[in-house]
Amino acid sequence: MLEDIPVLSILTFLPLLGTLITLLLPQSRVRFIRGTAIAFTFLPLLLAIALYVSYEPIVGGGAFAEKLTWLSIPLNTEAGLADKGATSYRLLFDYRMGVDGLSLPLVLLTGAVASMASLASVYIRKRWKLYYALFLLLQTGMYGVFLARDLTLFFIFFELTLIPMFFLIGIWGYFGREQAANRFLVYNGLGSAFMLLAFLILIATAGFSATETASGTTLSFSGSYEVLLANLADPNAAVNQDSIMYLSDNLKWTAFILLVIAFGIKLPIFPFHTWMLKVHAEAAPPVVMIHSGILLKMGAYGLLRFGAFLLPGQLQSWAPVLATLGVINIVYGAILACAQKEFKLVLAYSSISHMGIVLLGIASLNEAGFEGAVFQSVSHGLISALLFLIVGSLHERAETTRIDELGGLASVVPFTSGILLTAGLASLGLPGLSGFVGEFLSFLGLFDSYPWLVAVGVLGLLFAAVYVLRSVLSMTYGPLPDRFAAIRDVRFVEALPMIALTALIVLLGVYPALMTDMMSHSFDGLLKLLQSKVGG
Amino acid sequence: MEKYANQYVIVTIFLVLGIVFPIVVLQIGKLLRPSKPNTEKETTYESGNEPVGDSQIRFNVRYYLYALMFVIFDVETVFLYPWAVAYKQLGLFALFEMVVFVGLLLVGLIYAWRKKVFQWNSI
Amino acid sequence: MTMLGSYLTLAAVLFCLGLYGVLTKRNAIIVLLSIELMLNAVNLNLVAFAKYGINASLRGQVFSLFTMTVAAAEAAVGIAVLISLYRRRATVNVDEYDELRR
Amino acid sequence: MQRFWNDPVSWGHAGIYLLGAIAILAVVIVFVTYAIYFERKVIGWMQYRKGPNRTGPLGLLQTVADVAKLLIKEDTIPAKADKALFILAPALAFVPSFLVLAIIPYGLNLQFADLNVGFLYYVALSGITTIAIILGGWSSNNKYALLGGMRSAAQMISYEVPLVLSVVGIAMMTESLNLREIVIHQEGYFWHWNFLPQIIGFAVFVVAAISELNRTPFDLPEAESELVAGYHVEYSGFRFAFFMLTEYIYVYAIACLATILFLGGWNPPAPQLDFIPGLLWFALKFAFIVFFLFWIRATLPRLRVDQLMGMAWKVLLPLAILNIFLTALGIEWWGKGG
Amino acid sequence: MQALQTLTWNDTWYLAPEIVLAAFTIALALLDLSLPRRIDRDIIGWGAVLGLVTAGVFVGWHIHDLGAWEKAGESPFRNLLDGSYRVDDFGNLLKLVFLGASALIVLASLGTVKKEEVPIKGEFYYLVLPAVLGAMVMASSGDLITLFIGMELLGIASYILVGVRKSSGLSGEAAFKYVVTGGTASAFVLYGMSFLYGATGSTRLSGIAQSIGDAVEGSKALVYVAFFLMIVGFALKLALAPFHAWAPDVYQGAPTPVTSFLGVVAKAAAFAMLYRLFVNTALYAYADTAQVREDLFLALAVLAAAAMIVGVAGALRQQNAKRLLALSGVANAGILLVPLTLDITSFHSSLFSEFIYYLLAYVFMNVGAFAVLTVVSRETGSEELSGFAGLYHRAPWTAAAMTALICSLAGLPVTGGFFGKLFILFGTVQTKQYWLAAILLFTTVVSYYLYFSFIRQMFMRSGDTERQTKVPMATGLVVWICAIASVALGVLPKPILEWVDGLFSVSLDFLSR
Repeated sequence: MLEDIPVLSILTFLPLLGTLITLLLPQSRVRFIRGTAIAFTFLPLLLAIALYVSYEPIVGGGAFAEKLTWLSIPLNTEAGLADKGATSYRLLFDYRMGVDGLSLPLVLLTGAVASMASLASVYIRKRWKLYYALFLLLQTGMYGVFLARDLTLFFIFFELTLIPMFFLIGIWGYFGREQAANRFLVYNGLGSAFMLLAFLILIATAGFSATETASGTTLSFSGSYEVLLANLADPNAAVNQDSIMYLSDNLKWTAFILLVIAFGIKLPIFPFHTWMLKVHAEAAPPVVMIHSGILLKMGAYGLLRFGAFLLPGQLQSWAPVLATLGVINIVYGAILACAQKEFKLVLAYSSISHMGIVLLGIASLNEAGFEGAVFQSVSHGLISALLFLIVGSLHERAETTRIDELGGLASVVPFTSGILLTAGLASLGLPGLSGFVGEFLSFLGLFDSYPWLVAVGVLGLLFAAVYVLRSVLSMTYGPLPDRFAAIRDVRFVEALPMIALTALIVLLGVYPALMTDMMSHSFDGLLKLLQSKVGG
Repeated sequence: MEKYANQYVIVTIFLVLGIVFPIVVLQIGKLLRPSKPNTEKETTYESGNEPVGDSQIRFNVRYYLYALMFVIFDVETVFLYPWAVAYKQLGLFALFEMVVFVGLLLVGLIYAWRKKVFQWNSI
Repeated sequence: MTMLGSYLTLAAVLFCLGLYGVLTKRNAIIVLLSIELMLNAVNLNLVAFAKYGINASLRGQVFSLFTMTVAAAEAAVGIAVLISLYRRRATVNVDEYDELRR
Repeated sequence: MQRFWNDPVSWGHAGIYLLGAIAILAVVIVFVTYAIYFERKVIGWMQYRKGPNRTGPLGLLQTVADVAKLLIKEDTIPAKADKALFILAPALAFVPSFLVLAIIPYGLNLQFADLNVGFLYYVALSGITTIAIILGGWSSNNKYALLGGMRSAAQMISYEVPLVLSVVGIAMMTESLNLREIVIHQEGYFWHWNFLPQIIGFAVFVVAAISELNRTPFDLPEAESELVAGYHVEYSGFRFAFFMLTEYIYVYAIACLATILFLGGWNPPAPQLDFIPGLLWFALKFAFIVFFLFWIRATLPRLRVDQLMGMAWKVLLPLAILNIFLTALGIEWWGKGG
Repeated sequence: MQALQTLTWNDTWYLAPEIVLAAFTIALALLDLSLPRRIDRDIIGWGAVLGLVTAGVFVGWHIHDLGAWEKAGESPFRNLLDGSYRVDDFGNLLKLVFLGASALIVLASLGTVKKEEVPIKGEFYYLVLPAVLGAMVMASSGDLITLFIGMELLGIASYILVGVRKSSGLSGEAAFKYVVTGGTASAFVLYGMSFLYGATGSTRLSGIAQSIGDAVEGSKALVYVAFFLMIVGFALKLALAPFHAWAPDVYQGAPTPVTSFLGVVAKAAAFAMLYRLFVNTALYAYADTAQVREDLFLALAVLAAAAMIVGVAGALRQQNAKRLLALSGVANAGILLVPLTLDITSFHSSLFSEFIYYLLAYVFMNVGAFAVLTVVSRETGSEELSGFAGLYHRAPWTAAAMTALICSLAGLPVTGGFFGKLFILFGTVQTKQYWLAAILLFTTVVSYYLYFSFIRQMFMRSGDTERQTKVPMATGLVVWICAIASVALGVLPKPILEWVDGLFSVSLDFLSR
């Protein structure tokens, strides 16, 4: 049933419709606006679940793929294409959407986290209309990023997340919100610039194709993912140096490094992480839920999608470097997390640490590693969303989230404390919760490739136990400062997302096959390529 | 070619003579005339009054405006003369073109007129 | 061709003098005059090329007529602007035209 | 001089030219001397008085005596004056006035330099005198002089525009700016002379020319009643004489020019009369113009300064432009031949 | 010596847009002079808009005719006056841009230009027309002399426009600075032209194109000197770094609509002239000239890069919105210059499409942004960035439109600015000018910070007043036209590019005689 309708486009553009409707509603009808926004957040989630149900790993995403020629830009033909027998010479930007085992988990994650964040938006106190409009717009961008199958389209969606996020951080954040928004913008803009350059290099070389039609030969440059994939994997292309398709090794390297930097900033990889701390500390809780829960994962996704799939050779050569960076992330994040007094910053550094694990998974170059990377992304997305939901809830009541100021919360807000403890345990990777599975798969994968790195990496996990337990326990137990005595436990509207997220974490922890099953086969092609490279 | 060379030789001779003549005459005059300067003689003449202040004052901006007008219309003739000399070969369309050209300048004249550039209301 | 060379040299010297004037002189009127000097250098160039250049033709002279005209118009506007500015500032020293720099 | 034109340049020729130039200088000086005399006589006659009649027979030596007086008069330079410019100004005024004489054709074969751009040459050089007058006014450091100089400059540049434009019609009819060719073009009966077909141009030319000369009724720059003597208040002795000399040389030049441009130059009023030498015809017409200038001076009162400037821009300039287009239409109407 | 080819009655049809503009200028000037003082001069403004639109209609007509001729197998251009004026698609397309942009600017200024600010409003309106006329002449000249005349017509008219706020010392100062730099730039361009004439013996672009090969063989130095002098001149005109120092001053001092005119039309016209001079002279046609061409284009590329970097870097520190936009204009001029510097190879010859598309986007975003600026500065009396503070509360719709314009300026998808930059980038990558692409991208990212400072002010700060901002009808219309066009160019760039590609061709418009 889903095959017959452009389900991916509907999924992507439903929130945009929501934005438009929200904008048309009168400013005073807050409840109405909020209801619309929540509805248009949940609808895509339902669609995503339906997609998940009807997704068959063997078939892959082919069933849902959508293809439409969006822009077919004519290029001037006069300067000498006549000898190539071309009748038409164009630059194609297709509208191509597709889903596979790599993107589907992230789409689901997006749906889940965005829905919960929409519920958690009760913390927003001003300018609801604009807030919800932007919030919905952001979702379109995020779905688009995970579903786009054209380089330009991907880039457009990627940038589309930038603008609403800038507003969301800059308007509704805490005191340092503007600075945080600026940093977010410039760093991510820089990343997208690197990405665009890499994309253009790929399009202008490997994107070249000639198609015979009835009216003659059409020469075209295309940003289509499939075309690129085919051209780059074509061994003949590399041999024939005269061909326009020929991508010299130098260019490949340039493109790959550009991509690593681009997605490394988003992920973030160690030296590029500063902007993300600021955002975590200064943005409003629902915004951080989205940011930490989904946006960071776009880095991992992009690295896998474009770095690994399109340029496997370069990935292979660079795997040790990536793995080392991953370990540095883990250890650096964990150590600094131990030293933080602000709970939001603890979480921020722990995110850096966890993203290191993703990087390790990618660098391991085997199925377990790749799956681990994706699984870790999803799991961390859920966990950090939950944690920031709690942060929001606490901040609402105690007006601080500093560890040294809080204490003994278990006695006044037992429900929140319980959830906090669970989330903390999930974060440090307790078996039975989702965090464990991701870490386990990643390390398992890496063990095959670089066993000695695993040893260092696991050391980082020990730190995780230290900082999680230190902060969570000192907040929930111990003496309760007097001024917090009067605070009340969560309302229903807050409890609902907390419970839902916790349930998901537990579910994935005990039944990881929910996710790993759909990922199988998605990496087949890539692995085959990698093996042939290793063999040859 | 020779003709032109001769013309300019003549003009040059006139120039030289024009410069030499005043010099010579003034030198002769110097020999003839008395020279007994005193401060009375050398004061600036203001109809017998004691001169007040400096005379090299800034003068009315109006003079500049006339200078500007002059520049515009004098330059117009740069185009008028070649046109006039060649007019018989150019034909009626050239007349039309010149009407347009001069018309544009006349607009300028009318502009200046309306903006009271030509109204002289002080020294 | 030595004739051409000397004309071009003279023009270059004039042009550089004009440029020097534009860049260094403080009196606004001298700045405007320097621009005229540069344009006159161009005229000299054009006329020299029209006479001694390859394909010697009247084009260069015609060009220089246009240059003169336009230079006059430009000078007229320049002076007009300067007059209006002088009314406000009572100075022609370009160093004092600095209200815009902040 | 014509017969030397096509010879190669040589020192010998240059010597001949020099002699010619000195001759013309002498002629002009004599002209100026007696023009002044003539002017005083004419005005005196018109005002029922005698004019100069003591020095020499009929007062003929009056001007000579004046000049001699100027020559031996003490030459004071005001202490506050800008000396260099003060000394330069009279000479600068004189040089171009003399230079314009180089191109005037007195007869078919009596001309020094024959330039293709004859009229433009005249206009260009006479413009330099304006600078000299401003210089004189400015360097004297005298309020009257400055005002006179500025007025003079404004007046001269204002009237230069109609003056130049009034001749365009002739250029269109003749297809040349060469003064000789302009005269040759007017051959035939007197109604072939330009003053009839170019009657508007002629009128504009005469008015503008009088004004260019700074003569009454346009002598605002040296208006005795307002500015004492205008730009040359501070000049005395022979420096003053040079300003006067310049003014009268321009009278001479303008009279020649009017003759050439509008009155057919050396052409007789009817071809039958060509047994009388062209030079004589030229002299007659020239003398008439000079007389006319003096006549005007004696008759008309001085204009007010605002009327003066208004006249140039609001009356003469439109008229001159009108004349151009009437000429163009006339040429279209009566054919290219005429 | 060729026979003299004079203008004929026939040619007036091809010159119709120019003639219309000239006629409207005269008519409006006379109208302005004859109307009594008390009548509001907005009527002159409407007249100017009408004139611009009429001229635009004629240009459109010509485009249509040229297209019909091309179909019929005739050459799709007309040479007037022995090739010194040329009606072709290159010129026509640019003319449309000039006319459209000017019409928008005049429209936006109707109602916002106050009498106290510009005491001679009528003049302000009708002086735009000759300036545009100059720009049009520049776009369609085939001769150095005509090019120069066009340049000066535009230049002189804009000197006056800059100084039209007679009561303001700032305006006068800006005008004087503009006169001096403009005059110097003209002198440089002319000096270069004189050498080009000397080297090739012709002032016709076609004549130059024929003999430039020999000229390079004969005296390479002369050709180099010619082109480099012209490059310096144009760099000054276009305010490319390091010759940009005058731009912020002049832009700040000029009345805002004029600033917008200078930023858009004057710049575009200079580019048109650059194309005529550098591409029409057929440096491509000879093997001898390859070296010269490479050197020249490298020099231009370096200038473009410098302009992008310096423009953005300089703008970062600005607190005055006009100066900021001026410096952003410097950076944008650098971007617009990039396509010109790209080689024409067998895979890349769409330099003009890239140029004109970004130009179009630039027109809309710049005119729109300046229109918003006039509204804001009229309300708050300040041209500082802080004047935008809280605009979202005062005029939410205007703020929204401004956001779209800002996105286009910053080059964020999906706007015209984004696609414009994307095409230019693609061109650079196709011709393997990676360094240029990298600089373009890098400066674009830094400029995010710059342009988002408007957004920060509008949405994240609160202004002094909560009073609703009044947006005059005409200005509001322009703002919205620009905002919508900016977005539309991003969503559907195809029709325009197809159209341009169908009309324009390198060989017919630039290289054939």
